[in-house]
Amino acid sequence: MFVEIRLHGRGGQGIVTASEMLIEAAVLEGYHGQSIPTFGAERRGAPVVASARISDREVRRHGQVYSPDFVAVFDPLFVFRKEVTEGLKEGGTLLVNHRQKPDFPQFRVIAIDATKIALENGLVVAGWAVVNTAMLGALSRLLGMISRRSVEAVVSSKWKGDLGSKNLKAALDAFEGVVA
Amino acid sequence: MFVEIRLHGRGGQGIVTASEMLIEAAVLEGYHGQSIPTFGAERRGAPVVASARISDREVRRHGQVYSPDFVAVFDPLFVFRKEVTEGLKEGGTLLVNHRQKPDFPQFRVIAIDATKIALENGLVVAGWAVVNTAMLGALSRLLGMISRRSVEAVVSSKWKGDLGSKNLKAALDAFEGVVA
Amino acid sequence: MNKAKTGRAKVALSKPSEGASGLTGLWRLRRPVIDPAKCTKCHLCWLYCPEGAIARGADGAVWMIYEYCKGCGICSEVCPSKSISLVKEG
Amino acid sequence: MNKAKTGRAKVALSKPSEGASGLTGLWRLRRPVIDPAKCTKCHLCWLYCPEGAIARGADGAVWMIYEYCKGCGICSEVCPSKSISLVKEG
Amino acid sequence: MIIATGNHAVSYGVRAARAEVIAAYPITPQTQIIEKLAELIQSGEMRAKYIRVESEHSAMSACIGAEACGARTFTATSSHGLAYMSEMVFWAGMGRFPIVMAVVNRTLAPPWSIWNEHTDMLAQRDSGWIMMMCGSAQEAHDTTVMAYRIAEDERVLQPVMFGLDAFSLSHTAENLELIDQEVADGFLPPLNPESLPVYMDPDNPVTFGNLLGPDKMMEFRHLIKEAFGRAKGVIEEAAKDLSNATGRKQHGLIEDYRSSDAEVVILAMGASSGDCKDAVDILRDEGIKAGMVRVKTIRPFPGEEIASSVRGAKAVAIVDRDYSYGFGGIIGREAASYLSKKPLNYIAGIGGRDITVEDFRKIAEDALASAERGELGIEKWWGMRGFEG
Amino acid sequence: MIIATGNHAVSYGVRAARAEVIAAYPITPQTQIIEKLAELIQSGEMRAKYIRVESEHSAMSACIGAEACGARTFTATSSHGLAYMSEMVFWAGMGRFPIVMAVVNRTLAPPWSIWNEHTDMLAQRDSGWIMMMCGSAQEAHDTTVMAYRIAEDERVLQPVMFGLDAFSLSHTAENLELIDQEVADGFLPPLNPESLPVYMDPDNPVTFGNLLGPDKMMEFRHLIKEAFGRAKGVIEEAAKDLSNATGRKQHGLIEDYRSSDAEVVILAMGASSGDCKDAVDILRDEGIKAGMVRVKTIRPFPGEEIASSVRGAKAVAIVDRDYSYGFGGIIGREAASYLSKKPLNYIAGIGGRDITVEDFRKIAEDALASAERGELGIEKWWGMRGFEG
Amino acid sequence: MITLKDLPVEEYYLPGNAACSGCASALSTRIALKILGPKTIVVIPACCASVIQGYYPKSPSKVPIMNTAFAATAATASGIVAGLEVKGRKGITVMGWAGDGGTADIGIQALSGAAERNEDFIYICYDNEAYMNTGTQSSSATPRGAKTTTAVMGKGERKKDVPEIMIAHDLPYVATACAAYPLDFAEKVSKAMKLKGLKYIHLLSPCPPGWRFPTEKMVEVGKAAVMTGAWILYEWEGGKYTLTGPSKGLIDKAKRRPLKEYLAMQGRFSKIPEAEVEALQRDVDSKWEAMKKKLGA
Amino acid sequence: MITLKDLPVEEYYLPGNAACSGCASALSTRIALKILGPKTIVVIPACCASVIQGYYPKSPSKVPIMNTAFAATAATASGIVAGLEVKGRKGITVMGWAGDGGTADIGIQALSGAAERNEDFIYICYDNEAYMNTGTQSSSATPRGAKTTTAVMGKGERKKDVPEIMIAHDLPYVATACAAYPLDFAEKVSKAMKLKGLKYIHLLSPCPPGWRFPTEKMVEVGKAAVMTGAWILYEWEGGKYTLTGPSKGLIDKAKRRPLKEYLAMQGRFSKIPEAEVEALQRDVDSKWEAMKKKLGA
Ligand SMILES: Cc1ncc(C[n+]2csc(CCOP(=O)(O)OP(=O)(O)O)c2C)c(N)n1
Ligand SMILES: Cc1ncc(C[n+]2csc(CCOP(=O)(O)OP(=O)(O)O)c2C)c(N)n1
Ligand code: SF4
Ligand code: SF4
Ligand code: SF4
Ligand code: SF4
Ligand code: SF4
Ligand code: SF4
Ligand SMILES: [Mg+2]
Ligand SMILES: [Mg+2]
Repeated sequence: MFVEIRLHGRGGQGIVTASEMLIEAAVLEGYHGQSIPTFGAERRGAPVVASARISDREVRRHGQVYSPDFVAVFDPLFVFRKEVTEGLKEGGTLLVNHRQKPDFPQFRVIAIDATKIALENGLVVAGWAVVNTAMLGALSRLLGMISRRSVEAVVSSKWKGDLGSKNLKAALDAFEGVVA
Repeated sequence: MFVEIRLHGRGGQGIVTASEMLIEAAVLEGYHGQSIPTFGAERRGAPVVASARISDREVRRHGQVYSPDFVAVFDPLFVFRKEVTEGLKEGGTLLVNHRQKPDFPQFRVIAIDATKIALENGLVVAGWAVVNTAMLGALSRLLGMISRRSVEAVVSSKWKGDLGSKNLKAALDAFEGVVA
Repeated sequence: MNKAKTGRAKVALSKPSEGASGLTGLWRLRRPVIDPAKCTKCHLCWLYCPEGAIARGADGAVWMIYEYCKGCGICSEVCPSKSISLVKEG
Repeated sequence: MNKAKTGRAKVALSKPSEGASGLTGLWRLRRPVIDPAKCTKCHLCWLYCPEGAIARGADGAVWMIYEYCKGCGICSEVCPSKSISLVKEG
Repeated sequence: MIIATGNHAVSYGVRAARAEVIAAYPITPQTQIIEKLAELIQSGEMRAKYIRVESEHSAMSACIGAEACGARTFTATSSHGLAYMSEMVFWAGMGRFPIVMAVVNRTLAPPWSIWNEHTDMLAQRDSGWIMMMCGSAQEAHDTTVMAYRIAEDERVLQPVMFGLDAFSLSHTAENLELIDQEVADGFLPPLNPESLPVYMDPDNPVTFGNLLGPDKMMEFRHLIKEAFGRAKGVIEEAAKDLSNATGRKQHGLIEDYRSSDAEVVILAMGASSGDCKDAVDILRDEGIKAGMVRVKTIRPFPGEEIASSVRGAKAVAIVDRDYSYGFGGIIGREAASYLSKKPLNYIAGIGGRDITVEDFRKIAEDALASAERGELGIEKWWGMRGFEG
Repeated sequence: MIIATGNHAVSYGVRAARAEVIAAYPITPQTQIIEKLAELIQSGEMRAKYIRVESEHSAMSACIGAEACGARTFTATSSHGLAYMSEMVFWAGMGRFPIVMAVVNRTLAPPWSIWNEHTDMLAQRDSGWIMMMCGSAQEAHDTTVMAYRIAEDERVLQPVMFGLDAFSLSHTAENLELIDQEVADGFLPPLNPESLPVYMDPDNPVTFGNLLGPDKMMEFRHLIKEAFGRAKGVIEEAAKDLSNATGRKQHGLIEDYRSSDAEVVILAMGASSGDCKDAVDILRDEGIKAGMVRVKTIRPFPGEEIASSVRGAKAVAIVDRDYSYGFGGIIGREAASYLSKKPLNYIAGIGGRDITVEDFRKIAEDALASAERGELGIEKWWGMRGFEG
Repeated sequence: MITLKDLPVEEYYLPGNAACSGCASALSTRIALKILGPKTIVVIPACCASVIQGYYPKSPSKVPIMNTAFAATAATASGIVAGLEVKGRKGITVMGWAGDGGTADIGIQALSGAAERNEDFIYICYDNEAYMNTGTQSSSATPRGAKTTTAVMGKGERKKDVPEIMIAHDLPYVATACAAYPLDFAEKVSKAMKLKGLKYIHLLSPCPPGWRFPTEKMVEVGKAAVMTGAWILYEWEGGKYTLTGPSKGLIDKAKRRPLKEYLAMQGRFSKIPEAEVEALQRDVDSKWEAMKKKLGA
Repeated sequence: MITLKDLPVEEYYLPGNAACSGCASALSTRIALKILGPKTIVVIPACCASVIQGYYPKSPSKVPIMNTAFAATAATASGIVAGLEVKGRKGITVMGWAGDGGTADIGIQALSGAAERNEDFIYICYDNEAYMNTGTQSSSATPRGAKTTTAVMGKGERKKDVPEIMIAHDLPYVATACAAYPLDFAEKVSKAMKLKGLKYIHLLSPCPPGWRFPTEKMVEVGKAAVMTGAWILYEWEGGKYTLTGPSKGLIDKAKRRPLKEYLAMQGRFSKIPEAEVEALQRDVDSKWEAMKKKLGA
C-alpha cells in the first residue's frame, strides 16, 4: 500500500497541519507516513501546497509528490486552478471544499462543504473559516485506511477544551458526512 | 655569486631597513637581492633577526637563511648570544658593532663601533643610537661587491635634508672605517 | 540564452512589474467597496493603502484595483466618512 | 606525547610564568636606579610600573626586578621625591 | 511512535542528549529546531540555558565559551548563517571544542534562495569538524545523540556538525521513534570537564590560544589529524552501540544498499538517498543490477570505504547536490581521488530542484550506458531545463 | 628596477590597474598592502577612494556596492579576515562582481599564529572566485594587474583572489620591475559598466538578488560553471598578452619547470616553489631527473594540465601547505582526482614552518624511493619535530 | 510640512507584491519612495522587505534594489556611495531599508561603522519588533513582555533603543517615526534627503501576523503606540531633540492613554500579568521623564 | 575610595611579558586583576593584549585567559557566563578585555547584543585609539587629526563615543577611566565587580609607539588628556552621570588646560595646522557643554 496525497489551499488555512494530522492518524493505524510542505515565501492568503504519503512500509523517498492518488482542495476558489489537478492519476480522487460537485470526468470527484461545517462549529479565526479539521475528516474517510477513532485521537490530542470539541465535531461531521 | 647574510639586532634598531638598503645597493650594482625579515610579535627592544641574499641570478628561494656567509650584529649586547653564530659558515664573516673584536676563531671577525659613529653623527632617536646606516656602510664594504657610490645613492634616496646628510656621513664613515 | 551562449555573463535581475507576486487580489477574503455617494475625496484611503491598490481619478474619485487589493481593510478603517465597507468574498 | 598517543586530546595551553617573553630586562636601554636615601616608600613607582617589575619589601622598601624591567622610565617620572634616576645601559 | 519533522527530530535529540547551553540565531529553514528548543526550555521540559544571540558568529562564540566551562552545547544554522559564523567554526575545530551543530542545508545567495543544496555545509569541510549527513527524520534524531558521543569521545574531541536537507527533510514530518531518556543516558555519559581540551578554571589557570610560533604548530595540528584518524572507529562504534541500544540500524561512515553485486552504483547523500533506494529497487525489478552507497559521514571522508564498496561496479555515478566552481562536484571529486576507475559525476538538485526516484533511475541507466561507451570521468549537470532567463 | 616587498608589489599593481574604490581592514601580514595604498591615495599619487571599513565583512560588502556602481574595486585580507568575510566572498562570487582581492596566506587560529599556511584561502575554494597563487614579488605585482583583466573579461566576469605567502613573500623585499602605466593601460581597458552583470542605475532599474525558486537557480549557476570553463582560456590569454607587453614570462594555469622528462615531479605552490626549483637543479646536478610543476591557478583547477605535465613521471610528490582534517592535503587530493597513478602527498610547512631547498630535495628522493617500493597514494607529514608540547 | 497633496500619485513600489495583507512596512516603502523619487538606489538585507519583492524575474520596485546579506546593509550602501562618487554619478539618493533584526542585531556593526564615517545615505530601520521573515523570533528590539516563538512566556529584556544609540554616534539627523503617521514619516524622509551624511530614521511598523492583530487595525495599533506614549515621535538634529506629531502633546502624562490599551490590541501581549503591565507602564513613564530632560523641558 | 594600600601586593599579571616598554594597557591589566583577584576568567580578542601574553607554552597571566576571535569578545564572555551558570560554578568574575578596534569596530555587534541581554560580566575597552597590534591604523576611536598609517594626513572624522553608545544601552554601570589614574580605575573596576549585569568601562590607554611619545611620558600624557578635558572621567549609573577624579574640577573651562598642550606631547599630532587645533579645542569645549547638560549642571 502506497498512497500519495496532495493538498491545495491558502497560506494560513492550515493545510500543513491537516497533512500532518492525516499522517498521524495513519500512523495510529500502523502505517508509515510522511507530510511534506512545499515551502516558499508565501504569505497568508497566497496559494500553497502540501503533500503526504501513506505506506505500509517505511517511506524512504523525500521528493515532492508529482502524481498524487488523492488531491484535496481546501479553498472553494481554487477548484479550477490548473495546478490542482496537475499529475493527479486518472481515476484518482479529487476532494473539494465546495458547495457543489465540479465536473472532472477523468477523476473521482467528491465535494464537501467544509466551510459550512467549520462555520456551523464556530471555527472562525480573524474572519477565516478554519476548514482544516473538516477537510481532515473527509479525506481520512475517503482514504479508507483511517478509522474514525484515529481521527478522533489525533484531533483531541491537538486541541484541548472548547476549541478541541469544536474541531473534533467538525472533523467527525465531515468524516460522517462526506459522500463518496 | 650567491651570498647569504643575517642581521641581528633589536626591534626598533632598523635591521630590516638596513637589510633592504643593502639589497637596494646590490641591485644598483646589477645584482639580484632579497631581504627577509623574520616576523614575530616582537616589540621594540626585543631581539630580532633579518636576512638577505645577494646573487647574480634571480633569487628564487624564499626560505629563511640558515647558513649565512655573513652575520652582522647591530647590538653590542648581542655579540655573545648563541643564535648569532648559529649556522654561520666556517670562515664566514662576523661583523659586530662593538668597541673591541670578540674572539671567534672559526670566523673572520670584524668589529666596528657603529654606536660611536652614530652618536658622532648625531643619530639619536628617543635615546637610541641609530646604528643601521653605519652598519650598512660597514657591511657593504665587507661584502666587496657594493661600491661606495651605491651606498651613497641608497642612503640619499632614503632620507633627505639634515637627516640625510647625517645618515650618509655615518654610512660612509663606516664604509671607510671598517677594517677587514 | 543567446547572450549566455556567446559568453555574456548573466545573473538573475528582476524587472519592475505590477503583480510581481501574481494577482494578489486572490488572497483577499473581504472586498472593500466604496460608496461614491459618501466619499469626500479626501484620499486618506489612498494614502494608507499598504498595497498601493487604490487608484485616483482626475476628478479625485478613488477606486480599488481589485487584481491586487489584498483585502486588509485598512482603507475602510481610515475613511473618515465611512464610505468603504468590507464585503465577504466568495 | 604519551597522552597524545593514548588518544587524549591536546591543544596548546600556556601556563603562568614570570618571563613569559624571556628576560625582558634585556630590552632596556636605560636602567632605573633608586636612591634609598631619598625614597619615602610611597610606592607610587610600584603602582605605576606597567611591568610589575618593582618589588616591595616587608619594610616598605622598593627595588627593581632588573630581569624584567624594560626601562620605560615611568617610575622615575612618577616618583614624588625624585629618588629614581635613569642610567644608560651597556 | 510519533510524527515529527526532521527539524523537531533534532530538537528532541538535543533534549535526549541533555544539552545545557543553546546559543542560536534564527534562519529559514532551521527555525523550527530552535523554536522547539526555546519552547522546551521555557516550559521547563528541558533544563538548559538558551542564549538569544545577535548573530551566528556570536552563536558559535557563545557555544565555545560555554563549552570551555564544561557545558554541553548546541547550535543550529543554515547557509548564510553558517557562512557568517565560518571564522568561529574554524575556531571551534582548531580549538577542539566538542560542540554539536545541526546545519539545515540551503542554497547560498545571491539571489536569495531558501531551498536545498549542500554547498553551504561542504564549504566548511576544512574546519576540523566531524561532518555527517542525515537521510531521514529518524536518522536526524539518532544522529543528534550520536554526535555528542562522537564529539566528546576522548579519542576524538572535535566538534560535530550534521546536515539536514532543507524542507525535504527539515520540514517533512515522518514517523519518529524517540530515544528513551534512559537509553540516551546510557549511551551518552555526562560531559566530563576533565576530558575537555580547554577548560577555564581559576583554580588551574591556563591561557588558551596565545601565540604559537612555527616551532610547534604543526605538531599540534597533527594531533587533530590523528583524532580524525581515530574518529572513523569511534563513529562506527557509536553507530553499533546506538543500534544495539535502540534496536534501529544506525549507519556510521557509509550505508551500503544492494551494492555488493551491483554493476552500477550510485553514490548518494542526504534525504534523496531514500529516493535513490526506491530507484535501485525499481532497477533491480527491471533486471538491472543497481546499488547505492550513501555517504553518511563526510569528515573523516570515507574514501577507502567507498572505494571498497564500489570496487566491483562497472559504473559509479556520484550525485552531488553541491558544486565547487572551477572544479566539480565536491563529493564526486573527493571520492574520485580514492577510486582507481573514474566515476561519473552528476550535478543535480542545485538551488533546490528535486532529485526524484525517476532521476536516480535514469542516472543509473545513463551511467551504465556511458561506462559501456567508455566515457568515464565526466561531469554532467542533470535535470537542466530550457533556459531563457 | 626597484626593491619591494610582495605586499608593496601588490599595492603598486593596484595603482597600475587604476582601482577606484579600496575598502579594506588591517590584518597582519596584509597591512603593508593597504597602508601603502592609503598613502598613495592620500598623497594624491593615486585617484581612488579608500573606505576605512570596520570589518572584513564590511570591506567585501562595500566592494560589492561600489562594483555595482561601475567602480573598479580592490580589497586585501588574510586568514581570520577572510574567514570573517566568507559570507560576502560567496556573495561576490555568486553575484558575479569582478572584484580583485589579495590574500596574504596565514594560519587560522586558535592558537594565534600569524605565519604562512594556505588553508585560509583554500577554504574559500567553492565560492565562485578565480583563485591564483603567486611565487614572487614580481609575480604578485604582475598578477594584480592580470587579475583585473581576467575578472572583467566578458567571458568570465567572476571575482579573482590571489595568494601571497605570509612573510616569506609578503614581507620579503625583492627585485621588482613595475609595469609602466601605459603598458598597464594598454593591457587592461577601463571597466565598462555595460559589461557588468549587476549595475545599479535608476535610469534602468533592476532588482538584484530577490528570491529565485528552484525553477531557474540551477540554470543560473550553470552559467557560472561555464564562465569558469572559459576562464582557463582567458587566463592563458591574459598571461600571454602580459608576457608580450612586459617582456616577462607570465604563467597562467601552471608553470612547468624541467618536468617534461622528469622521473619525479614535485607539485608545488606559492613562494616555496622557488626553493623547489633550486632543489630540482641540485637533483639534476646529482643525476636525478627531477622536475616541478607549480600550481599558479587553483580555480579553475588545472587538473588536466597537471595530469598531462606529470604523465611520464614515476613518482609525483604533491606538497601541500594546507590541510583538510579528515581528508588530506587539499591540492594533493584535488590533483589526485585527475591522475591515473596515485601521487604521494607531503604535508609540509603547516603553521609557518619553512619548507627549504633541502626539504624539497629530500621529498623528491623520498617520493622516488616510495614509488620504487610501490608505495603510492600515501600521505606524509613532512618535517615533523619531536613533540613534547 | 508635507501634506497629502505633496505626495506624487505615481507609485514607485507597485501593487501585487508579496507583502502580507496590512503590512506597515510595505506601506512605508511606498511612502518613502514617493518622497525620494526615481533617482534612488535602495539597499535591502535579508528581511521581510526582501521577501516582499517576490520572485525573479519580477520586482515591485521601480527603483533599483540591491539586495544584500543580512549584516551588510550599511556597508553595501557605503560602497554604493563611494562607487557613485568615484564615477561622478551625482544626484542619486542611496537608502538602506532594513528590519530591526538587520539593524539592531546583526547589522549594527556595519551601521555603526558607516555612522562614524558619516557616509552619505539614508538608513531607515522599519521596526516590526521581531524577526518576522523567519516567523517571529525575538530580536533585541522586541519589547519586554511580547511573546515570540523564542520567548514563549514573553521577552524578559527591554527593547534596545537604537535611535538613542544612533544619536550617540552624533549623526546629522536622527528621527523616529511610525507607519501609522505616513505624513510625519514623509516629512522626515524629505528632511533626511536634503542633508549630507548619514541620516537615520527608526520607523515603528506594526505587523499584523507578528503582533497578532487583525489586518485592518494596523493604523489603529500604530496610533495607539504613539498615543499611549509607548513610542515617541521625535527628531534629533544638531544635538537638539524635538517632538513631532501627536507626541508633542504627550509630555504631560495625563494626556497619554494608558499603555494597557495598546497591549490589549495585540495577541503577542495576551495573558500578560497585571504586574508586568504596570512595570511596562513604568518603563514608558520613565522613558518620558528621560525625554523631558533631553528636551530641556 | 580605593587607595594604594588596598591593592594587593600579589601580581596576577607577571613581569617579563611582551608588552612594549611603557604600555598603559599592560599597567591597567595589572591593576584590574589586582582588584578582581584570582577567581576571574578573562576573555581577550585579537589585539595588543593577546600579543602581550607572548608565546606558548608560557603566559604572564595567573588567571585563566580565553583568547578569542577579534569580533567575539562579548559573545564568548556570554557563553562563559552561561556555562558557569548551568554548571553551578559560582563566585567567578568574567571580564572581557578588548582594544578600541575590537570594541568600537568589529566587536560592537557582539557587545551591543550582550548589553541588551544584560549578560553578567565586566567589559573593559582599553582604548589606545588605533589598531596598534597591526601597526597603528585608524580605528573609529582614533581622534580627529591624529596621524595613522591609514590616515597619513590625520584622521578626518571624530572619535566614536563608545561610552555614550553603551549608556544608550541602559546598562547597570558605565564608566570612563584613564590609565594615568590607576586608583580611579581600580575604584571603578571594584564597583563594577559588585554589580550584576553588564558593566562597561572605557579606559584611555596612552600608547608610546602608537601616539609617538617617549615611554616615560605615558603617565604625563594620560594626565594631560584628562587635564585638558580631552578625556572626561565619569560614571553613569541609574541614569545619572557623575564626574570622577580630576575631571570633577574641570567643568569650568578656565580650569582646563589648553588642548594644544596635550597634542604637542604626541608625534601623531605633529605638524597639525593651527586651525585644526582650534577645531579640536572647540570639539572639547562642546563635549563639555553637552556633559554639563547631562550632569544637569
Ligand atoms: C547571516 C544570516 N542569518 C540569518 C538569516 C535569516 N534571516 C533572514 S531574514 C531574518 C529576520 C529579519 O528580521 P528583521 O531584520 O527584523 O526584518 P523582518 O523580517 O522582521 O522584517 C533572518 C533571521 C540570514 N538571511 N542571514
Ligand atoms: C577578523 C580579524 N580581522 C583582523 C584581524 C587583525 N587584527 C588583529 S589585532 C588588530 C588590531 C586591534 O586593534 P585594537 O582592538 O584597537 O587593539 P590594539 O591592538 O590597539 O591594542 C587587528 C586589526 C584579526 N585578528 N581578525
Ligand atoms: S483593503 Fe487594503 S489592500 Fe485593499 S484597497 Fe483597502 S487598504 Fe488597499
Ligand atoms: S478615505 Fe473615504 S472619503 Fe477619503 S477618498 Fe477614500 S473613500 Fe473617499
Ligand atoms: S623603568 Fe619602567 S619597567 Fe622599569 S621599573 Fe621603572 S616603571 Fe617598571
Ligand atoms: S615612588 Fe619614589 S619615593 Fe615612592 S616608593 Fe618609589 S622610589 Fe620611593
Ligand atoms: S510579517 Fe509583518 S512586516 Fe513582514 S510582510 Fe508580513 S506584515 Fe509585513
Ligand atoms: S603598541 Fe601600545 S598598546 Fe600595544 S603593547 Fe605597545 S604600548 Fe601597549
Ligand atoms: Mg523585524
Ligand atoms: Mg587599539
